[in-house]
Amino acid sequence: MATDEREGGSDRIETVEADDVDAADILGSAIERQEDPSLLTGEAEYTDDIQLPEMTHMAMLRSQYAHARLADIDTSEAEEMEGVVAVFTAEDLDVSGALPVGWDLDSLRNVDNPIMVEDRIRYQGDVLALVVAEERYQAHDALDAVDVEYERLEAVTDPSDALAEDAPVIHEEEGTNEAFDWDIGDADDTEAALEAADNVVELDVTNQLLIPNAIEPRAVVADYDPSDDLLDVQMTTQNPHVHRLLMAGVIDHPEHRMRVRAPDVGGGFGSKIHHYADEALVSWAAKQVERPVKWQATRTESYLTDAQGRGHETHGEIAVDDDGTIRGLYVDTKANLGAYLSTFSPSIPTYLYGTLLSGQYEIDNIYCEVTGAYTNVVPVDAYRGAGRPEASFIIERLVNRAADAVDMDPAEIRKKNFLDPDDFPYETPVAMEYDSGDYHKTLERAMEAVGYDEFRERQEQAREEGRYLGIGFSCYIEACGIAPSELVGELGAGAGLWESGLVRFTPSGTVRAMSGSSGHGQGHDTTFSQILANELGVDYDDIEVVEGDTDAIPQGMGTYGSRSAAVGGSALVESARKVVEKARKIAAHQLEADPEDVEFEAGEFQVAGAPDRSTSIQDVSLEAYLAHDIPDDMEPGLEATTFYDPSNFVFPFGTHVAVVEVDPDTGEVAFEDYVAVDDVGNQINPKIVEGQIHGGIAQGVGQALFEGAEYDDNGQLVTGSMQDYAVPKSFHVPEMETESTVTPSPENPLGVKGVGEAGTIAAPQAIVNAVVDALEPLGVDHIEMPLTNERVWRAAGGGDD
Amino acid sequence: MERTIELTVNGTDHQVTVEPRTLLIHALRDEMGYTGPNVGCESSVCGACTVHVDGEAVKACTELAVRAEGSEVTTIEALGDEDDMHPLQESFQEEHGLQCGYCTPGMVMTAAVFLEEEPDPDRAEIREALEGNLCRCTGYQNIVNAVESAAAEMAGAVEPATDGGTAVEEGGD
Amino acid sequence: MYPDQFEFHRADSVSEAVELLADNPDAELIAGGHSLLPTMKSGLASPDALVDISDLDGLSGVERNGEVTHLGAMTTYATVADDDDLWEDATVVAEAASQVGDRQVRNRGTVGGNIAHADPASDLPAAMLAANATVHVHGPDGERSVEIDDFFQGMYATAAGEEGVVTGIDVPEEGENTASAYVKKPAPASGYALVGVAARLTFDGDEVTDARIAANGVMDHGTRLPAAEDAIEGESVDADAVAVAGDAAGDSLDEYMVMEDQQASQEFRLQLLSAYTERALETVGERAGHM
Amino acid sequence: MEFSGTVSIDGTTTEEVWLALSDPVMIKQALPGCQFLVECEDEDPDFDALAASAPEEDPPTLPEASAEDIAERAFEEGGHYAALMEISVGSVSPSFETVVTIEEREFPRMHAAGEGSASSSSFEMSSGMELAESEDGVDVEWWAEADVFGRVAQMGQRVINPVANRVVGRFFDQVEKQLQDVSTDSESSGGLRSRVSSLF
Repeated sequence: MATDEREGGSDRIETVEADDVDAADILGSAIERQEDPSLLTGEAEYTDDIQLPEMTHMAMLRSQYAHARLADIDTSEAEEMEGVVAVFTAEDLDVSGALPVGWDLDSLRNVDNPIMVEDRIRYQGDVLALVVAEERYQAHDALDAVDVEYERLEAVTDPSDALAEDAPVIHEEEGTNEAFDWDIGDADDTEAALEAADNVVELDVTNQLLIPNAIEPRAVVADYDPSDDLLDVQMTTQNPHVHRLLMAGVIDHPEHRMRVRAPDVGGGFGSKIHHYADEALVSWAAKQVERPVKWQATRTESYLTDAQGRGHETHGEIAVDDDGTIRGLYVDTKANLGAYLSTFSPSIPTYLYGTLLSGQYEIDNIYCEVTGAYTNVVPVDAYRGAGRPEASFIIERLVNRAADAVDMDPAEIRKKNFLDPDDFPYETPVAMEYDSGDYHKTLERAMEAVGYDEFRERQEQAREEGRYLGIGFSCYIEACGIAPSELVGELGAGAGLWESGLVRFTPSGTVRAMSGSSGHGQGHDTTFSQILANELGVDYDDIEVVEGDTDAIPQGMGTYGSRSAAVGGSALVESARKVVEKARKIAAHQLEADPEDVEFEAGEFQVAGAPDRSTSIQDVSLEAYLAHDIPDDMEPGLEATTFYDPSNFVFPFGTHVAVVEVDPDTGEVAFEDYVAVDDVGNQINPKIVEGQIHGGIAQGVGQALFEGAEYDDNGQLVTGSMQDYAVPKSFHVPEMETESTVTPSPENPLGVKGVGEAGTIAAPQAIVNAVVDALEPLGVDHIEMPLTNERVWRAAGGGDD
Repeated sequence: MERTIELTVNGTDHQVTVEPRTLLIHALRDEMGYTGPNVGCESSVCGACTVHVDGEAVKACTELAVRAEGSEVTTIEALGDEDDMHPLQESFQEEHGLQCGYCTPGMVMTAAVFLEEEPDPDRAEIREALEGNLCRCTGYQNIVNAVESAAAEMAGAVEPATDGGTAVEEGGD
Repeated sequence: MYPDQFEFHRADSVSEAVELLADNPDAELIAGGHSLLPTMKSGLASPDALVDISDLDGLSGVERNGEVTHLGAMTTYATVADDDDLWEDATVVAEAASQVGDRQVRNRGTVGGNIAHADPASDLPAAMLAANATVHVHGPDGERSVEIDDFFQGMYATAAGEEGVVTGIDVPEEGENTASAYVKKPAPASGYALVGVAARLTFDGDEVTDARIAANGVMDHGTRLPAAEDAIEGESVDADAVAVAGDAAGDSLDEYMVMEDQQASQEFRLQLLSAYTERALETVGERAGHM
Repeated sequence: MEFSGTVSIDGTTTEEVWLALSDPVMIKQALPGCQFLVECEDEDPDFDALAASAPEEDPPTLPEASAEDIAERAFEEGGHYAALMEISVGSVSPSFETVVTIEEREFPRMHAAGEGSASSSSFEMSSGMELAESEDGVDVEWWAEADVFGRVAQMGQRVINPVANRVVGRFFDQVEKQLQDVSTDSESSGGLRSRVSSLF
């Protein structure tokens, strides 16, 4: 794939050092990340870097088959091997050992999800035995000495095959592989709309299974102190408190005697949200051997166990009148859930998917049905985007097909059906209330950046020369910061989706803040410090943000679903404001003024109209802790905690445009241009926003062109290493031109929306639309992802079938 | 089976006892405490384990420690420290060329020798040079920017490399 | 993952390496290690012993002997790819070496290890076939030379046999009227060749008088493409002749043994073979034009 | 993975081919990497014992062997056969302990199923063939279906197909070669054919 040598982005955002930023500008400045020096010098500590005295190493034996009965297992030889401390099988487990699912649906058939297999193997990642040994290599040696007898069963890997009548049943007690049957929208109205419309365009698409591929594999170090029954777990987690809660139940350990910490975490993309058997087993094993135990997944093990994403087979129908007005949308999806329910898996193909099907459009009638299916693949759960990319993909592909059907330009049909800025808040037929947006603006900016009219001329000319250029639009919408807790509870969530933030002044006037968010590369220390410096008027360098420690932080829900800024950031804002309010009272007391007359700006309290009567928040902090002279009814100290529960989701949006050239002889796709115009609301740190967009796009490019977890008919993962599963490399990803517009969200005090997943949601359909557009003269109307060279070549007429 | 080997890491002589099968990356991380280079894939693809062996970028997961006997190994720890970073480390920070940081030590070490060999690369050459280092966070663009701007910075620097030695190898830990 | 235990021998001479291999049928030779170690780490290979030849003097380096360039077996891809003279003398070999794996792999992997391993999807076999190289093998019966056309025998199987050590490769200098090229379609994940085509053409004026064209990734070993060679010989490298040669590329192959995996079907591999044969010939044609 | 093909052998008869393909010794010789192939009692034989007792040298096959000897040792429907298969692919050379069961054997059709396991990997196969007279001799129509499990399936994707192709390809090359020998011998002596025919 050719990468041109154009500068990346016409307006590259320059970073600045915090010292060079005026306090008033701290929010919105592209400050260099404070996280970076330790990451850049090897000083950072990831889980596998942790060394504890007497530490042992653990390895897990997984299944040779995706579906089998475990007839017999003999660990005697392994137990005798050099360095082996202990070998355990399900027989040794003395705890409940069943992984819970954190989201219920009315029709959900919940199934037992044991941390070690007693009898029935349902996917290759199932754990059959574990070995604890003195050294890593010894633990892995011993796995080969475990003798396992299997009775292989027929396997099924696709949801539609699993739902067929003659499919092997994975959870026999259920008698069916149907995990749930869910719908949203109005079936009758939608059917009527489809019947009444001038045209109905249909499309069947597969949204393939993807492997998240955080470059750091999952890892755990567990240390148990029997003298006070304390279990200290350090692990690769996006949400330590959630892991502590769930694991406490799985291994029957009191939650208050358990500490879960996230050291530096090397990426997550969803895969480190879920509670896996692995961390429960490491923790349990540490209690058994009463020595620290470390485990890090091998990459193949990650591929066999990290919850995968997507896995949809979807039939879509869009009703469009001849003038381009979209009348209705019908979507029927079969969703692959894998062998068991992962932590949040029931919510992904339902509430995070069906509710986004209105896209950026005014569509009066939408109906969506989703059938979840158990299969013999690894459990499927949230992966960057989680439900929203699937929704965006089917809409944006269908809109393109609708444009073809009525012979309209793909940009024009979008504009015709966009919601207008004054339509907000807008309630969709699929239960969402969009907060704010200006969809025309991002599309127009993108068209301008890409030179749309000029491109169409160039395309025409190229076609005459036998070259195939194409352009693809993706006008996406995202929903971040899933909320409020009461609503998600009604929808089936087993958790609240608030976030906690604690802001604590020290007596000397510096700030230590605790957030229940748990970053793993997003730069929370930097952005949260910016937020607090702005709110408190304290020097950026005098603020320390603490995340990822259940002992230090009140409670937390963690980082996923692009929620950290909108929810975690807002919690800190609210706490900062509480602190300021308390400080204002102390300041007023000290300045002998009415609190209402005391103004706060840039860290200074000042009596209105009396500039000489002022004090700093640092001085107030000292007073608060001295408590010699504070208001009578006030407790000493200066800190506040907030459990911020948002009133609604926030809805980032934007337009991405891909321009490609396709070689029909080889199926090769070369990027000519990639333009992204995103609106993620207010931006705390534009450089970090840009980085999130870039990374998201790269993963979208991966899905569109390269990636896919492939299983054979027996459920064997055949893309079992990085030699076989194509994580995009440096030259696979195009130079990206990123721009943004800013439409603040009215839903939170920062006016932010969320940016973590936008690129991944936006990119795939921009690229597929572009390739299909390029090959339109050859009669191509759809190609399944990933658009491998062979698929593109076949679609363009190559090959026999 | 085990044997004791001698090698120099970041300027320090080490004597370490390993099995013949012990991979260099595990000897560095587990036996000698150099946890800067990371293990990401084991299949010689991701490059998170990249270190310099006798001045060349090498995937330490695809080398046996016993074969590194007598070698000079340099890890990210020697490239620069937090108060005195290498131009590449500085440019990675300035250009936001890292997010989670797990691939970064390997990425920077590959880039460091690349810039010695090719002080004035274009963007396509940088992308080719980093083929053996996967990053899942950044989408590479800011990494390319970082290498590009470090190249400019290093070209303008007053200290030329002397007698074939490199700034990289002169670090110490 | 983690390799199984093995004994480690560092050979002091080629003869010692040959003896060690002969004495221990489950021993493997390790050169750069970039083919062997990944299979050992994944648990697929578990040799009882490794015989390391990386320290042997005289096995590495590039030497020019008249019209032949001798590549010591332990010469790294990077050394070959960075050798400006080789880009002149045997472009196809330098170009193929520059496309193996990535920078780090090229710094360690060796040309001898590459062809001895005989991975069907690696880059050097076709380049060596096109360059008409000669392989030096030291075996239990002493030293011998093997013409490259007789060297590759199957997947991971060569005329060096289990007990032979490849000590070096002679690459003849391309004459004044000869030009060559290597072009490759890498698999996106592994970087190995889905298809790689090496071509070396000798011209008399515009006319191709001799063609050596070979492919990687298509068959179970690097393979000459005689039908494409026949098609281009006697022609000039124009669009028509290139298209005919591209079409013919797969004709001489046993279709049954064409590789197939989830990356590319047999049918698509043959299509890529045609397209990349064309690209290789076009590139050689362009290069010849500048002579 | 599925494979199929037709092998044509000129100048021979279906009966001769049937007999040859019924001979475990000949099959053993045709299978690349096959260390031994012997009949066993059940589907769970002791491979160490079988390896120890396997004959050092193979008895003669057609055309040297007598038709009666071959008929004596021929595959039987319902019979189980144990084989040790070393599939060598460069440095990778797992030994698969394989048990094959003859599911159907009725002239001119045979169907066998088997499975083999090596350290952390295993395979299952099902294969069959049918003989048909052709103008010049005999067509052997064959098919095979193989599934691979475990480490080889995950890590060795890139080589499985070519290796399987090679095993199958070499097997039929070898069978064809041996059958050509048989037919050549029949033509020259004329004796074998009648001896074979008399067995049917």
